[in-house]
Amino acid sequence: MGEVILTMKGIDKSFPGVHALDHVDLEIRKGEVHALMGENGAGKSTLMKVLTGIYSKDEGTITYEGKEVTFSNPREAQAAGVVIVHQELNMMGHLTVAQNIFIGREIMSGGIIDDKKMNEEARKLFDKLNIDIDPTETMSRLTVGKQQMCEIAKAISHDAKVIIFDEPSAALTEAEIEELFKIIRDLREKQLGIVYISHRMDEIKVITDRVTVMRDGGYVGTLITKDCTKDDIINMMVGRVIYEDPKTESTVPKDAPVVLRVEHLNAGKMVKDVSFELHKGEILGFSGLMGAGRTETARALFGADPKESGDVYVNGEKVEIKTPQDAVRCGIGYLSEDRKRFGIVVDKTVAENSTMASLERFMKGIFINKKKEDQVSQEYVEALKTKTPGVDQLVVNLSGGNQQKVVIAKWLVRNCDILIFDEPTRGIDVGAKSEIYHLMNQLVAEGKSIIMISSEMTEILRMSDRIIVMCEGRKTGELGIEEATQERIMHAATLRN
Amino acid sequence: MKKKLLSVLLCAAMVATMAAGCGSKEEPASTPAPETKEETTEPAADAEEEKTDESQAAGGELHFEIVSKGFQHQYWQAVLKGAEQKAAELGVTMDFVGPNSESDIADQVQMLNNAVNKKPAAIGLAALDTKAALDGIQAAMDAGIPIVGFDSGVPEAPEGAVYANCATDNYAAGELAAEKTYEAIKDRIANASGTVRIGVLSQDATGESLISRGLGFIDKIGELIIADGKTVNVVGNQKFVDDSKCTKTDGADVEIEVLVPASVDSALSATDCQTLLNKADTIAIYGSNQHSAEAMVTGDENLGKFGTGEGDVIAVGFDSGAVIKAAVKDGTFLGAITQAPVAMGEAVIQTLYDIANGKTVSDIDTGCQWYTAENMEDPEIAQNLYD
Amino acid sequence: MEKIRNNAVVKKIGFNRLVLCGILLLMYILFAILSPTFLSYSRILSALNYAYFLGFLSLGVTFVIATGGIDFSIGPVMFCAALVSGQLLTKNEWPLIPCLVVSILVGTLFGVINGVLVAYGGLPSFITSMASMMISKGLGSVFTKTQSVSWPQASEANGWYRNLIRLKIGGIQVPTGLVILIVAAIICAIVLNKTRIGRYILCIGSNREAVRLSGVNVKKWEMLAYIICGMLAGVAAIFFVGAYSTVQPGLGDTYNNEAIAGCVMGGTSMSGGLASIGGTLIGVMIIALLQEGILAMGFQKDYQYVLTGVIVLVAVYADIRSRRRRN
Amino acid sequence: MADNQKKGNAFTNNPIVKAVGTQKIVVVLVLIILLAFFSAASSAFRQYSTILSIMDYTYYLAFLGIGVTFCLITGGVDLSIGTGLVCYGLIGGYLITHNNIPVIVGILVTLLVGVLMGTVNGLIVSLGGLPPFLATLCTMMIARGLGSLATSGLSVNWPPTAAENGWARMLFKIEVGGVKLPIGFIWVLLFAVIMSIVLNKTKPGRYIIAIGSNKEATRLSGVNVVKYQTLAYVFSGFFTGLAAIAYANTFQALAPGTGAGMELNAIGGAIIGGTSMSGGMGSIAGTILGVFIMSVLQTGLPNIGLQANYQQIIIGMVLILAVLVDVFKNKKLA
Repeated sequence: MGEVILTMKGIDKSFPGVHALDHVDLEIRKGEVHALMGENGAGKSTLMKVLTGIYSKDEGTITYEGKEVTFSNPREAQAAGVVIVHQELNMMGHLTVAQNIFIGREIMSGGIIDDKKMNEEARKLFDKLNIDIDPTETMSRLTVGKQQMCEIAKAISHDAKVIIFDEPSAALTEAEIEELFKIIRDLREKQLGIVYISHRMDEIKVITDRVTVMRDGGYVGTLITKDCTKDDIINMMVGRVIYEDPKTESTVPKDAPVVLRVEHLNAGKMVKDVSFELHKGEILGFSGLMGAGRTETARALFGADPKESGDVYVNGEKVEIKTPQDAVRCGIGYLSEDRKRFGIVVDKTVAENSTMASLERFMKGIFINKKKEDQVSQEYVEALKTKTPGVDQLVVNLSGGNQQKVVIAKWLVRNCDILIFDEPTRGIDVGAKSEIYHLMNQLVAEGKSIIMISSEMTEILRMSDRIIVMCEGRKTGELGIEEATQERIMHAATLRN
Repeated sequence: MKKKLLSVLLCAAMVATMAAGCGSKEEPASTPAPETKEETTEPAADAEEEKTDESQAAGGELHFEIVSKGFQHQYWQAVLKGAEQKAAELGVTMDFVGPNSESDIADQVQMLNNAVNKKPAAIGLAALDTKAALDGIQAAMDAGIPIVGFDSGVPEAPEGAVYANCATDNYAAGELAAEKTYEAIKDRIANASGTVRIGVLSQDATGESLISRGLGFIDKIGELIIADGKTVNVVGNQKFVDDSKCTKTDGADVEIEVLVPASVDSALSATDCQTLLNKADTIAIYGSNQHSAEAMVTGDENLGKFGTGEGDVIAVGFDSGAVIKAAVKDGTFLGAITQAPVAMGEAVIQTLYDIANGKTVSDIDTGCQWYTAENMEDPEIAQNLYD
Repeated sequence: MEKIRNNAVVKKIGFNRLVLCGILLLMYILFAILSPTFLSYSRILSALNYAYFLGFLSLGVTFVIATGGIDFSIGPVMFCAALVSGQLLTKNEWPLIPCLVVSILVGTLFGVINGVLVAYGGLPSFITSMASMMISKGLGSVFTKTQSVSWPQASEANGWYRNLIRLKIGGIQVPTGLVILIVAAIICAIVLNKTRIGRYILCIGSNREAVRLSGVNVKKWEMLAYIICGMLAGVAAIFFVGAYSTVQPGLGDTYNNEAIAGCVMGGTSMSGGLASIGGTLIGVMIIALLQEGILAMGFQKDYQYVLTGVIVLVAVYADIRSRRRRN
Repeated sequence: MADNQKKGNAFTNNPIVKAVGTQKIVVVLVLIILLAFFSAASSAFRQYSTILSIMDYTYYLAFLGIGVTFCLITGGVDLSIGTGLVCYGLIGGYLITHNNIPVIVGILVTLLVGVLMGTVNGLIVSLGGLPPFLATLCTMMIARGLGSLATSGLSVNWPPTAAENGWARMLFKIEVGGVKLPIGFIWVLLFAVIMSIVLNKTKPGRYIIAIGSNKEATRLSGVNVVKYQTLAYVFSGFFTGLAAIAYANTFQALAPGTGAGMELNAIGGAIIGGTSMSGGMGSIAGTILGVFIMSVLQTGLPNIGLQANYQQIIIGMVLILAVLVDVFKNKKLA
């Protein structure tokens, strides 16, 4: 570890209604890999966006190479040598790999872009990094993993002094992660400062030198990686111990009837021959890496995306699900991973959202029976302990956890017996999380059945009665909770053929 | 919320600035407050007020409202010029308005209503469509405001509303064009071995003056051809086919083809002209207004078939303007019909003035003339040709 | 300011709408000051003539805009409906009532075409409706053989439909059209706010995908919005000929813009999900008054095109700004 | 990886087809079929002058098409080009005929007004964040009004060939030994080549494609997206100005209050040529081909005896068809 190259001190940032960053400190040295950890919504990405000039800070100072700086846009940050590899892929699908890598700094010859030279340069870059990608290929044709590698290559090609990796491994396979680590170690050798954001504790131990932990927008502390244990980090991230121990055995009776059977489901590139069963009163966990095809499986099952083949049986009866309408008619409800886009109608009220899926029950002639609507919504607000001033409140004004409860209420009002929870606690604060867990347990106790897709290993191990693991669109493992361990799940999640 | 409010205020401010601009513009033009009596918005009072015609009570200065058909063609500029000259001469004021194009009937109706509401001494009207204007005409009658029709006049207007018309007889103008055309193609029709074709280009099939010009031409030329023992058929635009009076025969010696574009677009009309010229049997084309005649000039540029010589296609236009004048002069066009816009403008104002002074007036046919390369320099004709 | 805003009555009516009403009044006073002849009953009637058909167009397009779409075909469709039914009335001598029904049906037909293409075909609404604008122009023209059609006057046989617009009672012109327009607006407001159609239309405009994943047949409801819009364009046709008698083929596109302008001025958000029928109505009145005022001052109609364009730009910009601030 | 590349059939994998693009080949085939059909159906169509007619149409539509292609590639659209063409042509022409300025100055003014209006469009869209179709709809109305106001409602004729200042018309058509030559096509080709290079080989073009593909990513890559998005509309404005000059010098007369509808022909042509309504994809060559189809239709339909009103219906349907194909294509890609 060398001298300090970058210091962020007392960074403060507020968005309307949210105090996103509360006087956060961060220090990066040359030749170190610095992990930035925290729960979802802890403010890691926001902090990095402030650093690279995507957001402006309200308070605080950034010192880079001994001088105080404020980057007002990513371009300035890049020019100074601070680059970021984003969590969401940032590519122009219509352009080629080389064109993507050199976007914003094309190689010119006589006023004309020299694509040939750019292809050569890109190839050289890939050779250096030992990546096998054709620079002339159109970006959208690459797999997610390769696209991610292009992103990294692009960042490196910027002559960077500080590189920020925002959850780079989420979409990568084991082998690709190994490659990535090789690259990162290489960069560390070259005395670059590296910020590495990840949720994977194992990676943190393997690759990083120091860890800075954030919680709820605030700075918690910085540790030397090799001197601390996983538990230390977890404790700092969580603050209070609210994680209960993993479930040790299934609560589902052996003879519980099968409420949902899926056979040989195929849909697009991401769902290949997936079969599974769901029992009454069961929480079936779906684990896997990002891009493993879990959400796609759920959406195809729900009729949100077209499927090519596969049979679905609900309560033993074969059903034809082509649209979400069909699914809802069969008593299946889907809580999307992306609430704002697929779950709630944000600028409508709690009541309007709650009755969305079952409005025909609230009709009086051709008119909506507002009284009944409000009354039923109120019942569910109370039952789910949704924190809202009233059912007339616009959903946009609720917190993430309460929005999630409104979505759950929507399906409960509809009387759905099979619920698909896709990342139910993403973007929800820690306290609300356990409430949602509690709620899920309560639901299965009442005889509902739940499919839970989650990327958080602890969540999977804590909630599921049975776990299905997917990799690249295939089901690669099925484990009872009794036999499940992080390692076994991880192994299945990276099982490729 | 605040932004919304702001935006709305902004709109209001815009309206205000515009209105203010208008106010300052109008001031020097009209004498202050011609209306001395109190105005109310009470309907009952209003109805009563309409009965008493006090429009020229104060000051004694006369004000006329002229509702034309728009300014798209130079023709209307010439009418305006004539009207302005006369108004200055007589010491009266006038507002000369017109819709954006000759198809905007609803706009013209609004303008007429508006003119009536201004309570002028009299109104000059060139109705795009009489039926659409009937309400306004009725309102003018109720308010005791005399109307004088011009250009194509106000045909079929209710009894007593229109005091006089200063109009071109468009049907007769069409007939004149037909006579002159026929003179040039008579021999060719007589000697033709197969079917020959006469094209008619009309800007639209909705305006009454254009319909009259077209029909006058078709009817007359049909009549002349039949008189010489040949048969005629009319094809193309349904309106003209249905309304033309000449006897139609299938597979006739002479086919009259009428084309109307989908919108007022020179490109479309030029294409229509080319379509006609591309047919080997076409011997003459008639364009019934400035737009169509100009499109003929443009359309012919690719083919060069117009002319007055042997084997050339005879071209006959309507109205003037630099393009058409040049075409007539260099012999591309056999000739064209011109109306007398300046005289018409003058006549309208004169008639309005006479009515306001209690004189009896009668219809004036402002007439039309046939002009060719030879006679277009004659002062009598030249005064009616404009650029 | 806040105090006024939180007043119960103000809240009930809506602050924006009150402001709009104020502007309407202000404009009227302004025009009255600048043009002394403006203060007459017949002027109001004349402005209302313009407001009727525009009002129906605007009401209809409000539904489409509420879904987050747009319909650029309403003006030409209105003309097409008036042409087809007018042709049947005057040339084929159909009785009046069936002709009025035909007018509404023609409008509805185009609504169905737009709705199917947008909701089921997944086409962008603006380009689809522009294409159907061309088709409706052509169709009206083909049906009437490119002629204009004049509907009968009040005094003629079959002329009673004009009483829908104004009725002469004891020498006074009563603007019955205004009554009908307001009744129609109330019905529209009920449909938009109190029924399933309206609920789903608004929610689709807000977040189409979330509604679809709730098991709602979004395509059906989205299509319905276009059908309502087309139907009201058919009704607008009746009110257009009631005021102006004559329709001619190949026109009508300028009315699209004015109808949409009325809508966005009234507070309907172009990005969908937020619509106000009352606001639309006032917006339309403002446009109608503006048009009357511009004519009264002896300006060319062109000023109105420019002004309407600027008004829409400003209104949409304000909407976007307020949305951006909220998120 | 095996599925690294999407598999195509034998036809689409043919190197020539790949290089030119499937859609363009289909368009060329359609074009040939159309020409063959019209030639067979109408003897009048089989004449040299038909080529001239088609070219007359192609000039202004091609310029409009080239400009609007840039807007479409950014994922936007420019609806103001139709009335804009008339507006700019009116202003330039009015100055020439009424204020007696030299024609070259009139041409420059026309282009300048176009660029100005394009800049306004671009800024409203890029800075104001308004949906492009709405913003340009407003400017479409504004242009319509302005054109009319600038000439006080008068229609304008650009100088005829015979006039001493009628040289501008010879830019598009000259007579050599009694044969009229559509030399305007040279200009179209020239600008098409230049803009093709701009689109594919220069930074502005590259960034315009990138913006249409993923605006946020482009922004995060440090590209000044406001500038380049605006530029697309400036291009559109400039080419509308060129189109105005082409129109005025082939058809001479411009009438205020007209022009609405031309944009649909141009946009339709661009989409037929393979430019996507959803952005990120498009080619100038495709647009030129697509525009060709439009002008062949416009010239051919009257020749087979179809009245103008039917033409409108057909063009409307062609437009819907083109967009349907585009939507279908994008679905397949996704």
